[in-house]
Amino acid sequence: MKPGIMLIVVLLPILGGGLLPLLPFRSRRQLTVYTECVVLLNSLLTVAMLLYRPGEAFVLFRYTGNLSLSFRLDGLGSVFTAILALLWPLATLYAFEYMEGERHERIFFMFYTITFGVTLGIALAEDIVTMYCFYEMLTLVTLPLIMHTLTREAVLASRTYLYYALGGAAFAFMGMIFILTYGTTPNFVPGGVLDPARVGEKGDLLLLAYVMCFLGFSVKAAMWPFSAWLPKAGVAPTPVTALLHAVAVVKAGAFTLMRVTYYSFGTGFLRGTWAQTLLFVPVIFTIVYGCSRALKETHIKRRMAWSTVSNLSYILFGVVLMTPLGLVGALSHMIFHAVMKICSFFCAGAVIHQTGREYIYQLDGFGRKMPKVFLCFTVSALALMGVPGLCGFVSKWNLAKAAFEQGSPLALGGAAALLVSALLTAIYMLTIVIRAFFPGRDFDYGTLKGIRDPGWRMLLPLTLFVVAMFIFGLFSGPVVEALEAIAAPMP
Amino acid sequence: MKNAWILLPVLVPAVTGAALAAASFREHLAGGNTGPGDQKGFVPENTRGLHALVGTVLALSALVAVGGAWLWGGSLTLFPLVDGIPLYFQIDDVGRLFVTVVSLVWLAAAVYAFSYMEKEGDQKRFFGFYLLVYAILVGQEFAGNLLTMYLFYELMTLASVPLVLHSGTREAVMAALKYLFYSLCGAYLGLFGIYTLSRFCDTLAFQPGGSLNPVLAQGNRGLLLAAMFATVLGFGAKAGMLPLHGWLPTAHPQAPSPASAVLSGVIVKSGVLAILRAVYYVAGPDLIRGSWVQEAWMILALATVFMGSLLAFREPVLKKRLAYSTVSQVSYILFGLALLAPTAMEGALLHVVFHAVVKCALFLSAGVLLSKWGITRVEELAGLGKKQPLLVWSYTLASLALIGIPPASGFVSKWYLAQGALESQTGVFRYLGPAVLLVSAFLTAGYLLPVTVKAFFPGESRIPERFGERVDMRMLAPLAVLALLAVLMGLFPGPVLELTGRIAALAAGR
Amino acid sequence: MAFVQNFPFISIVLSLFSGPLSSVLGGKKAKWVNLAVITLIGAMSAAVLAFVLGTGEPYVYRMGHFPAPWGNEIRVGVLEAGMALFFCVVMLLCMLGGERERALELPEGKQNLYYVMVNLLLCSLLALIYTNDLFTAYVFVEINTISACGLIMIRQNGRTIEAATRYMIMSLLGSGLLLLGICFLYDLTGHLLMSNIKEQVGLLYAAGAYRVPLLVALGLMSVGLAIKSALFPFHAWLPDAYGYSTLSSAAILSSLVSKGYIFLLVKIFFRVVGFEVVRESGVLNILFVFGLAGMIMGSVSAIQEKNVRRMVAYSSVAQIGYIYMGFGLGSLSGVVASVFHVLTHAATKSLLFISASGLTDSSGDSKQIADLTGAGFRNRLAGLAFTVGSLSMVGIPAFSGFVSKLLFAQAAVEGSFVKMLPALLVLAVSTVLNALYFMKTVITLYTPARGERFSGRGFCRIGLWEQPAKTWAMLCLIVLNLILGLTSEPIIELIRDGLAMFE
Amino acid sequence: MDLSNLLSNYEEGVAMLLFGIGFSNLLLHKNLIKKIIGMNIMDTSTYLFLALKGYIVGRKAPIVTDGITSASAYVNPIPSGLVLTGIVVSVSVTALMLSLTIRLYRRYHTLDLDEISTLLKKEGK
Repeated sequence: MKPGIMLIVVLLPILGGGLLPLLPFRSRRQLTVYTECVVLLNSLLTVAMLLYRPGEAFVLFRYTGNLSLSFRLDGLGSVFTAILALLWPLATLYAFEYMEGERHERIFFMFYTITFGVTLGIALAEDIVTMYCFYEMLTLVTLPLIMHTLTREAVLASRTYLYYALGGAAFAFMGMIFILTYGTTPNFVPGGVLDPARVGEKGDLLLLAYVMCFLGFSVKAAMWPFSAWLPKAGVAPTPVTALLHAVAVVKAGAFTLMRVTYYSFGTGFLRGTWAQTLLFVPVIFTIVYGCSRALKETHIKRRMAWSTVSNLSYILFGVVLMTPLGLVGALSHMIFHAVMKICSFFCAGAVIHQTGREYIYQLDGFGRKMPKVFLCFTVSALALMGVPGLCGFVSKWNLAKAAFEQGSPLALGGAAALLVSALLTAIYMLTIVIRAFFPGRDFDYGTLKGIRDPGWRMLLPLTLFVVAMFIFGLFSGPVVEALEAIAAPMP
Repeated sequence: MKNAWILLPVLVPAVTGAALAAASFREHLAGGNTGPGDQKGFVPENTRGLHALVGTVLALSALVAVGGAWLWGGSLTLFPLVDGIPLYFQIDDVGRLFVTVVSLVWLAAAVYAFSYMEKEGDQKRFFGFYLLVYAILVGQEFAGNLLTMYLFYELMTLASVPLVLHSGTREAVMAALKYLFYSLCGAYLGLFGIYTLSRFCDTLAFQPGGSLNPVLAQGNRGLLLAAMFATVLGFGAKAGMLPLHGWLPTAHPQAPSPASAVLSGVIVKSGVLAILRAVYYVAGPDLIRGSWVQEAWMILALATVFMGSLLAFREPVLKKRLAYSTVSQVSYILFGLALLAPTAMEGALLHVVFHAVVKCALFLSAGVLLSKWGITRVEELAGLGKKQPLLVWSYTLASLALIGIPPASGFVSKWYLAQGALESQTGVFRYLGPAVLLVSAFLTAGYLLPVTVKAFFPGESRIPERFGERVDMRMLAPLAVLALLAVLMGLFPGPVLELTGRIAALAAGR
Repeated sequence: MAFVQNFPFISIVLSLFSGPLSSVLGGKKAKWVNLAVITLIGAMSAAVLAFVLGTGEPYVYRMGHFPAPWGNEIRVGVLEAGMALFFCVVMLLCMLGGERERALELPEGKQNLYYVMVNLLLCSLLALIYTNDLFTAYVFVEINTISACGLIMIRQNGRTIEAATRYMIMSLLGSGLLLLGICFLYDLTGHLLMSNIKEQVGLLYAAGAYRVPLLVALGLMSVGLAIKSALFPFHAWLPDAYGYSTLSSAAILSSLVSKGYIFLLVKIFFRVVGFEVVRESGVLNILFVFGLAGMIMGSVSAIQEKNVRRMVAYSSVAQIGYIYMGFGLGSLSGVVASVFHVLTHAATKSLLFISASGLTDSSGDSKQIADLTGAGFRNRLAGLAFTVGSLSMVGIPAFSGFVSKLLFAQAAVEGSFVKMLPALLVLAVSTVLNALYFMKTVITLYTPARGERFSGRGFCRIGLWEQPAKTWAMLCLIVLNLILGLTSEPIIELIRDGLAMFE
Repeated sequence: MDLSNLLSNYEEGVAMLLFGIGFSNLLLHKNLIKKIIGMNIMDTSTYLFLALKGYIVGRKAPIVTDGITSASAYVNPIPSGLVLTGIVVSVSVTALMLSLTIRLYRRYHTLDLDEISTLLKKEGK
């Protein structure tokens, strides 16, 4: 397959979205149909691209000197691409029902579609410069989505988000510069590109650069102490929070970290250094911290957001293990968490959309009124807890396996932290479930009159996600093997 | 696929149970009132049909499970669950022992429940989850490797929650949550152990004496011991061992009596089973023999034994009292396992059997008192014995068995436990253990017998008329059977002894 | 000698004499003359650039064909021609963008005087770019100052006059130092033509004689020019001057005037003293430190600023800091980065000023950022332009700011360890600060103005073509930004060649 | 260091001294007029310096009289030229400064820049 396809899948949503406000839609229906078509078509193209992989790179154009804007589809990238291609159409479908009656939908769907392309750009970037460019763009195109309601707190949230993201990017930029200067090539090469000759005695300096870079990119991955923006951003419409803040944006952060760690600086150079030790600390801390904050939180979406914070640190934990197994663990959690979290977010969104209730203490007895939604929610809760047979367990298993194989005390501590957070997850997820299904004998269902399940456009994605959770949980073999194949070339 | 029959006793009740639960849920959606129209599938409307269905399914699957376990045995490998470790069933003596006990108790409790639950209402949900839990337990007992066992262990936790909060009152829900979180906390501690073992053992599949890889284990003993301690602690939570015992006295009394009977009688044993499997069949007893883990374990077990009986002694409410006694009794078993000696292990296994039967009987009788006359406290039943001799006698027999008065069954197991303790090379515990057991036996007598005494010798307090009403046979019969069994097994412990001896010799033999 | 080679001289003379000419013309005519002149000069510079690129080597143009050391020379290389062209373009766009404001704000009779000033300014800029004679440079620095001062104060209100005064004082200090420095150099070398001075300095330096006076001279000149181009501690006059003078003045001042001095400084480094000597001397370190301080302090004061024009003005303080930081790195790549940033800043700052005025127009002429709420919806193009400018300043890829940030950072990493870390850290921090105030404004622009505190503010929508001149200016500047951002490679090559030709 | 060096060309010393005085006046004085005076002192000192550089002892001003034509008879003319140019510049600048000062004085009736700034802040424009 021609490499040009990569440019197409990146540009199609961007252009298609950009056209949205210009096209003369006569009805909302046409708008939705058009959007879905664009997204779906692009997903199909992407899947096709994944099946017939374009071998060589596609150079868009050259910046100064050896810096170029170019795409290339490699293992890691295809994982992320696959996640996006599979989740986006569903999320869009969901968004149609959710956004009914919201103001300026066109703008919303425009940026929603554009974001698809930009995120794909991150996934397909061949070198660190391209990735950085799309990373910055992602910040910008998601901003209007967060601001969408244009209420005061939305604006404040978007500001916070912007400051955090751009600030992080500034530091990541420094790390990038070091790669450009001390690396043999800006491209991503398994095992890293650092040129020992150029590094010489400057090892510590480069480690410092790596730490800066890691912290910078980890802002989008909402690692403590840079995690505050994520729950704030929960003011956005749910499709946004779900897709962007549980899948696209934060995963983009994690993805970039994998790139930087495994493909640019190289684990061979980093493993066992003070940088690794240093980075373990915030990661492990975040794993627990996120859960405990989620426990405190009573706003349902913010609770989900905090749980995202902790779950992302699972991924980062896999990353800082800096072993092939660690990468496998990180990747598997990246995939599975995407499914689980988007499902739970959508359930929350369904509740908010149907009833406008946003706080957990308002959910008593919903299990009877919105059974389908809450069954899906229960499944995702169990998956997040890591009940065996659901996908959450598999990724946790892989992470723990990697931790034990790495064997350092901190790694083991991380494994323990995983379990602690699993328990906390159980608490903050199951309390919701129990509330919903067992409000107590004396509960008066009259207060919930007229509440019912949402329409098929919301339920279809949920169902698919639930099925996916079971399938991944029971037959994780092929997936994990594929991931191992990706991680194989790592030293 | 060879030995596919193993799936039958797991799947059939599971499916039926799920269907029942779904049906009850559908009633919920309809807001409780179920017209004849909105019922689909084979789930019957009237309670009689429901009971018939449950009874047959339970009986059949129990038959298949026990019969199959004894006659055919064998192993069955399904798809790999996570990195190459398959969902794997394998039937060995331990499985046989446990599955027999479970099925027995479950059937008895079921018969009892048919009558009992008519007052409670929402029987579909109850029996649905009742079957579900049974299926899961069978799965856990047939499990052939640690991962499979863990899978069923955690599922069992989740599935048994609705049994606890059946009444749906606020307290019940809170109790259920407490139960859930304690067990999950334990489960995750255990999971840590499983992670470790999966790294340092050749396989997670069960084999007597364990499969620890000495090469890998080299230099990692500290880690391994810590992991083992976590495992014991974690799975100990389900068995109500210190320090994670808190849920038990809260949850058991809240559940409807048949549920609490099986909870106390059987489900706590699944914690025991988990520890047994992890220690004796994966890590191997040699790993922790003589280490700080063993000592800590024994200390915890003994402390639990003592504390449990003490609390039971101080507890006026009958069901709570029985719950506390479960706490202490199950720790007998754990102590027996902790000694890591064949005799002691044998005693432990015996106590698994006996305690299951006895405690079930006790809870059932308590249930009768509760549902029939609303009696919760001991003082209220003065003179019952005059009117309800069968009930009180079976209660008495059961308690005698639990106290361990020869020739009742409890005596045998405790004898083995004490002997095992004395034989074992565990220093001070050789004497401390038996002493504590003895003390707690006295305490047991102290908190169980007063019921009998009050029942038969009311003193001058007049006997309420309502004690005269006859009790439904479906309640009394299983009670009586269990009580009788408790005694008989004491008189003729031969077959059981032979089985446990075989297990112990294989697993704990030096 | 090709005819093209006369163009530099011709353009200087042309701009010089178009000044007096437009002083006798009426405002309208003067405007057209001025625009025509700028365009013409731009075209000529383009021709010269093409020519020099063709020959590939600089040439010297003797005025009146007196040989050195008596005659006065013009020296044209790639960089000079390129700069001239760029300055013309930017100036043209600034004049276009500020047209409406000039018509509104300037007293009727004074219109043509404004163009006199602009022409003089252009002339002096060209002279600064082209001249090969140090004393000539000094003279034109003064002319530059005077005309700039005129541009500030021609809009008669207290602020501007005060600003003009402060500006004069500062730049007089600067020029005093510069002059003294030049005198020292003359004393040491006996020459005023840059090339000759350089020979002599080379000899002196080789001989190791007069190290201290040489250092003093260099220091005097650098500090003088730094003061004149509003390096951090000497920026007091800048916010008022940019904030309250008429639009085109602000745009031109911020994007061109200070750049003229900076360019002269580059020439002094390379053509007069020789970069090695400069590097040996500690002067660069001083510039480095002040540059870093400026990067931070400028942004900090910008963050506290409520008035959008002043905010943009303060951000230029930070940007000047960037440029001097680049010099301070003391490597060729550092200078390249700085020169590129000169272009970036010129293109972006003028864009920001013009679009800001477009936004204020749609917000009832209030310059308070708070009142700009929702202005992005009222005046879409201006909103877009301001966004582009802000993104470029923050250094988002695809805009010019990103490239210069990249160049700075790379230069820093190549440089010595001592300077690397502070440079990188400050670069990152100042990026964050830029994001803080620019992005805050952008978000304000796109926050709808609800609630009564916005009612009756004279908000009005401004369509795309209501102010065609401004629209064109903004469009062109946006394009210029994108060109700098996307096709930066040839430009950077050009800068490298130009600096090579300086040697 | 030995002072002989300094003594031998004390004129330069004087020039530098003047420059310093002028510079500090221009920088530090509040009063605008004094600032302007300082500026003039500063410039003048520079011209003095230049002139000194051009002067060669025992030679004449470069004006051709009674037929002496060899350049060796005259002092270096270039500095004088520069001084002339410089004077022109400084005159114009001074004029500009004075005009500014007058405007300011008319508006605010003071010559103190800082006062003016505070007044402006009060005006709030």
